[in-house]
Amino acid sequence: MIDKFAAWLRDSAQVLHDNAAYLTELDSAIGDADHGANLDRGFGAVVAVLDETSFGSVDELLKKAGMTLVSKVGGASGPLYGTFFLRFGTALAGAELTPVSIGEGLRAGVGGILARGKAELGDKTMYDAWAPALDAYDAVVASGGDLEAALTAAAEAAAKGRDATVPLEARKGRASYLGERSVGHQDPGATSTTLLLESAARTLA
Amino acid sequence: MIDKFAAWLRDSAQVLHDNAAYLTELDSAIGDADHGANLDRGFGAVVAVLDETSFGSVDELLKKAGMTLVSKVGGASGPLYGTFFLRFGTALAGAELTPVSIGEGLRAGVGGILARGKAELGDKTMYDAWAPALDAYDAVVASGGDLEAALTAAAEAAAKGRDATVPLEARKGRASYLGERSVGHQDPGATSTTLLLESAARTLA
Amino acid sequence: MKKLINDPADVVSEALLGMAAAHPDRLRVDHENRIVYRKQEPRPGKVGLISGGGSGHEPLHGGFVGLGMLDAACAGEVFTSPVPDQMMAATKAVDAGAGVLHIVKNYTGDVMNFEMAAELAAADAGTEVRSVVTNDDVAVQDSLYTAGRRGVGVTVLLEKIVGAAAEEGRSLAEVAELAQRVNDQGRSMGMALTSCTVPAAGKPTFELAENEMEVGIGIHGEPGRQRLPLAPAREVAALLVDPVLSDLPYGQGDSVIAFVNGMGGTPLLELYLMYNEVAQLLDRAGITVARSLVGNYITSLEMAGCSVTLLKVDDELVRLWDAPVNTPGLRWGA
Amino acid sequence: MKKLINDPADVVSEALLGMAAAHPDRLRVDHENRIVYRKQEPRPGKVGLISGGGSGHEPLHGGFVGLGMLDAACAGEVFTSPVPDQMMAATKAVDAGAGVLHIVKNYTGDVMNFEMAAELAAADAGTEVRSVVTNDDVAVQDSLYTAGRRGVGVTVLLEKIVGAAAEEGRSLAEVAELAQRVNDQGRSMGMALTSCTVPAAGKPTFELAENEMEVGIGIHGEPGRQRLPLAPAREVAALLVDPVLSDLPYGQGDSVIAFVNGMGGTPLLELYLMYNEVAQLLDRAGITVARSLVGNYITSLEMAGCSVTLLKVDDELVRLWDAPVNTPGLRWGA
Ligand SMILES: Nc1ncnc2c1ncn2[C@@H]1O[C@H](COP(=O)(O)OP(=O)(O)O)[C@@H](O)[C@H]1O
Ligand SMILES: Nc1ncnc2c1ncn2[C@@H]1O[C@H](COP(=O)(O)OP(=O)(O)O)[C@@H](O)[C@H]1O
Ligand SMILES: [Mg+2]
Ligand SMILES: [Mg+2]
Ligand SMILES: [Mg+2]
Ligand SMILES: [Mg+2]
Repeated sequence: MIDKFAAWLRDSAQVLHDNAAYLTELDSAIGDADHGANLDRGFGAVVAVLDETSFGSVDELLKKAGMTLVSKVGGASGPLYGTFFLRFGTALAGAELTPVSIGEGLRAGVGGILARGKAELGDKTMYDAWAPALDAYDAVVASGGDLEAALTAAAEAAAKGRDATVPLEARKGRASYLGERSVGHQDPGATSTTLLLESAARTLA
Repeated sequence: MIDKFAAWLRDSAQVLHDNAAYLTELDSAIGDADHGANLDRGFGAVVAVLDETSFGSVDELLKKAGMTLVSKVGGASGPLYGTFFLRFGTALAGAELTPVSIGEGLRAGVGGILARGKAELGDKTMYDAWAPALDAYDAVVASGGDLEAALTAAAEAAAKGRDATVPLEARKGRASYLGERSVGHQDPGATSTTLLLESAARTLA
Repeated sequence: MKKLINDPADVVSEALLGMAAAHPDRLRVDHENRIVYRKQEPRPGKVGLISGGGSGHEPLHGGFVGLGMLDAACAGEVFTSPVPDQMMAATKAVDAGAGVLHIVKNYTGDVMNFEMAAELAAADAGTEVRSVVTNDDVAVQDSLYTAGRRGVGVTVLLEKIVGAAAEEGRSLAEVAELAQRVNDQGRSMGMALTSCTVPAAGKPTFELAENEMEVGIGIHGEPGRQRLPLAPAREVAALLVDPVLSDLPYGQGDSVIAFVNGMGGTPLLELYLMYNEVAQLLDRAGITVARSLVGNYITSLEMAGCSVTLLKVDDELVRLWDAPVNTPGLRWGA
Repeated sequence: MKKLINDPADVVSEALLGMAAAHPDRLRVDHENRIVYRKQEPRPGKVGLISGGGSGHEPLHGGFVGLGMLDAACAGEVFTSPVPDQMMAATKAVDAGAGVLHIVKNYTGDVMNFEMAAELAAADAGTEVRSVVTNDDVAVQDSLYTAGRRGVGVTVLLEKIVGAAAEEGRSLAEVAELAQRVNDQGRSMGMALTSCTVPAAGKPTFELAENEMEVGIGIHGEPGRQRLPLAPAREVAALLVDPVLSDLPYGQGDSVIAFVNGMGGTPLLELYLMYNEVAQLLDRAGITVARSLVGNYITSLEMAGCSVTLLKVDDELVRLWDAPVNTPGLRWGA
């Protein structure tokens, strides 16, 4: 399973690299034009760590990824994604890796995003992608679906949540400074969250 | 005759005002984009003086115009045109106003430009318009022509001198800093000199 | 993109090399952690002052390190807040036994990264850390449900005034209380004539037509609250001063420090011209200018535009403002 | 044209109003004659130092009026030298019995207007006037038959160093001799990424494509000697430093003041990055940097770009450089 998690992080790094200009473009409209560069730098550093270190457990791997993001990204997305992976890893420590435990881990990670960012649903942040994704994931698992099905459902729900950020007026993050002018633009963080979950659906199951 | 000289200065002011953007455009290419604004400001001030003061003699009028230009224009063209009118006026003091004395006055004025600016023929300055203009003027007067004919010939010669500045490499003034890149551009000062002489041909005779 | 840079990825680290080379007598730079320190070790018993934020706002913050101002500044990537490791390292290094104040501009990223650093520093070294979060930008509506107002121009004035208080040997509690008071008494508003270009992005963050301006901008190239037709300086000054004055806490008879700040691409000639307009508006409002500051102090790369900051002051704040300061960006009396 | 101005015709006078309002403790402005004076009357027996030139180069010259630098500065229209009346009035006002030095940048207009003023002042009030004409720009070929080299960055360093010497009470002959020596030992070279826009002209003086730069520019938006493809900072630094070093009078083992100047629209971040490149080139050439200066000191409105000035110094020049100075644009030790 470690290999799959490592593959997820590597695939995410590639996808974020390929989409860096797009994410920065989205961040130009309602932010400060760095979201793509931030994540590219951070996940690039995660890949470098993966190249150098071998990990004994998934939780170690995720915690290290989280610490690396905290140390390398900065901005809003650094502490948010960093905390996500730290708490995701912490929640998995000692646990058997099942669709349920992974779901609990994801929820713990998103709990970290909430604790740090204090966003609510509809604030036009990455949480607007995470929240429906978690619910969709849990629903699939509850009805007996496997990890791949759960992650696929999560990614699809995230994409819907991402699209739903477009008409919102931002209340958190840098886009909130724009007030009404933030309406009509897609949130960069919700977009990168969707990319991460799409990558998970491809690589983790 | 005072009225004619005043009319010349007023007409020049109008012509320079109308051509200010053009002169500045020429000065943009090989200078600092202010020749039109400089002369417009200076001759505008001369007109204001004419409106306020009545003069007892042409030499007083010209000296006052020169002093006004010196005080209001700045840059290279301020001292040059200012000195021109100062010396032109000084040369006419006490003299009867004839085509010959006016020619001597013009030459004295241009002597002032040379004394201040130390330009030589072909340096790509206003002197390249003045020098042929003086010669053409004198030639017409020597062959018995009247003031109007002399000034018309002077203006035509100035225009030729102005056009001849285009292929020159500047050696004086701001254009000289460009070296070879000054080639192919018409000198702004030679252009304004031509405008002044064309105005004289229209108003002074 | 037209910039005097090599690789966009190296802009911040190479600029820090330049700062270190240009100020060897006064500054020491930890290039690995991207921290600008005073050359001299912290004086025992002095409260340490650190700040930091994204790069691209120079001289803020690194240019305000030195006697009478900051002890250290952490430089993030362009417009990206620094990471907790940097603030932690700086906090430990400048702790001279009296604790450390973090001066944080109110942006989600800055606040979160500084918060993590403070938690870690407290746990790790037992350093007492207090924070002040500046939020003086009246362009942003304040509300419990939003990220609140941005920290902008007041940050500069606060670093100076609080720096002087720390130099006097005041306690962390006193310094933090003063910092909060300065923040609460200051308000700012900014505008842009042009966008800036983040080096890694390679193109302008927003596009503005020849006859447009953005009013209510931040310092990260965020678009403003409003796009308006270009207006004369006189009207621009009113657009900036009026919302500042109508917000708390200025009134007839008050004294202020009046600060006209350039966003980086506006020449000093225009900033002085703007200061003339601002001074006239203040005069008409019955407000006394105790001190003024005109220039490029908290910038947005090459953005053209300006901001106006007013800080209500009493004799004590003026005295602290006047105290000696010796930094690359602000210097007097030393 | 995007500028923080009202009527283009009023830019200079309104900016002077702003300067006067912003620095009431230190400066006095004669608005009619457009002269910036020190607040205090000249000290009897001190040589008076005046300079001036077109506006648009701020803080040069008005921002360099004050203790340890100029006694007065005459402001012309944007990029247009002031007129003799201004220099005459300033000369008379700052003559404290020891004579007056005119610091003139070598441009035909500046030289002629200052010359006329010196002639008039000498005739009129009997004031002894000496002049130094700065001509440090190596972009321009020097020759007996041309207008010669332009005065650029050295002017700033000269005003500081000679200002300190005048403050020490040296005679006019000594001060003039020192000024000449400083000029002779300094060289500069500049480049632009963008043009500037003269307010009265309303559009950029020259057009540059996204991938072009001008090398060997002056400070009045004059186009440069060469248009080259945009290059990384490292190559730009070499394009500026090499011609300076290959000109007289620098050599291995020499000490210099290294001055990286912004043209007005280039952020400090980039100027520090450029300084890093310049410092490395000097290091490789075996030249010691005794002092450095990085920032916007002699500008061309909002032009993006920079210039490099090197001034060869000995212990005396360094001591005069370090002496206290208190002006809006340059301040230390006071
Ligand atoms: N308080 C918050 N809670 C959750 N997500 C947030 C919050 N603030 C910002 N974000 C997310 O962070 C994204 C911006 O990240 P990034 O551009 O890297 O940081 P910064 O805004 O500091 O430049 C936003 O698009 C949004 O999704
Ligand atoms: N030494 C000189 N002798 C004669 N004319 C000169 C000299 N230097 C400059 N000029 C003239 O002055 C004109 C420029 O005037 P202007 O633009 O008003 O002044 P500046 O060059 O100071 O901006 C040039 O086009 C040239 O004709
Ligand atoms: Mg961002
Ligand atoms: Mg000109
Ligand atoms: Mg950011
Ligand atoms: Mg000029």
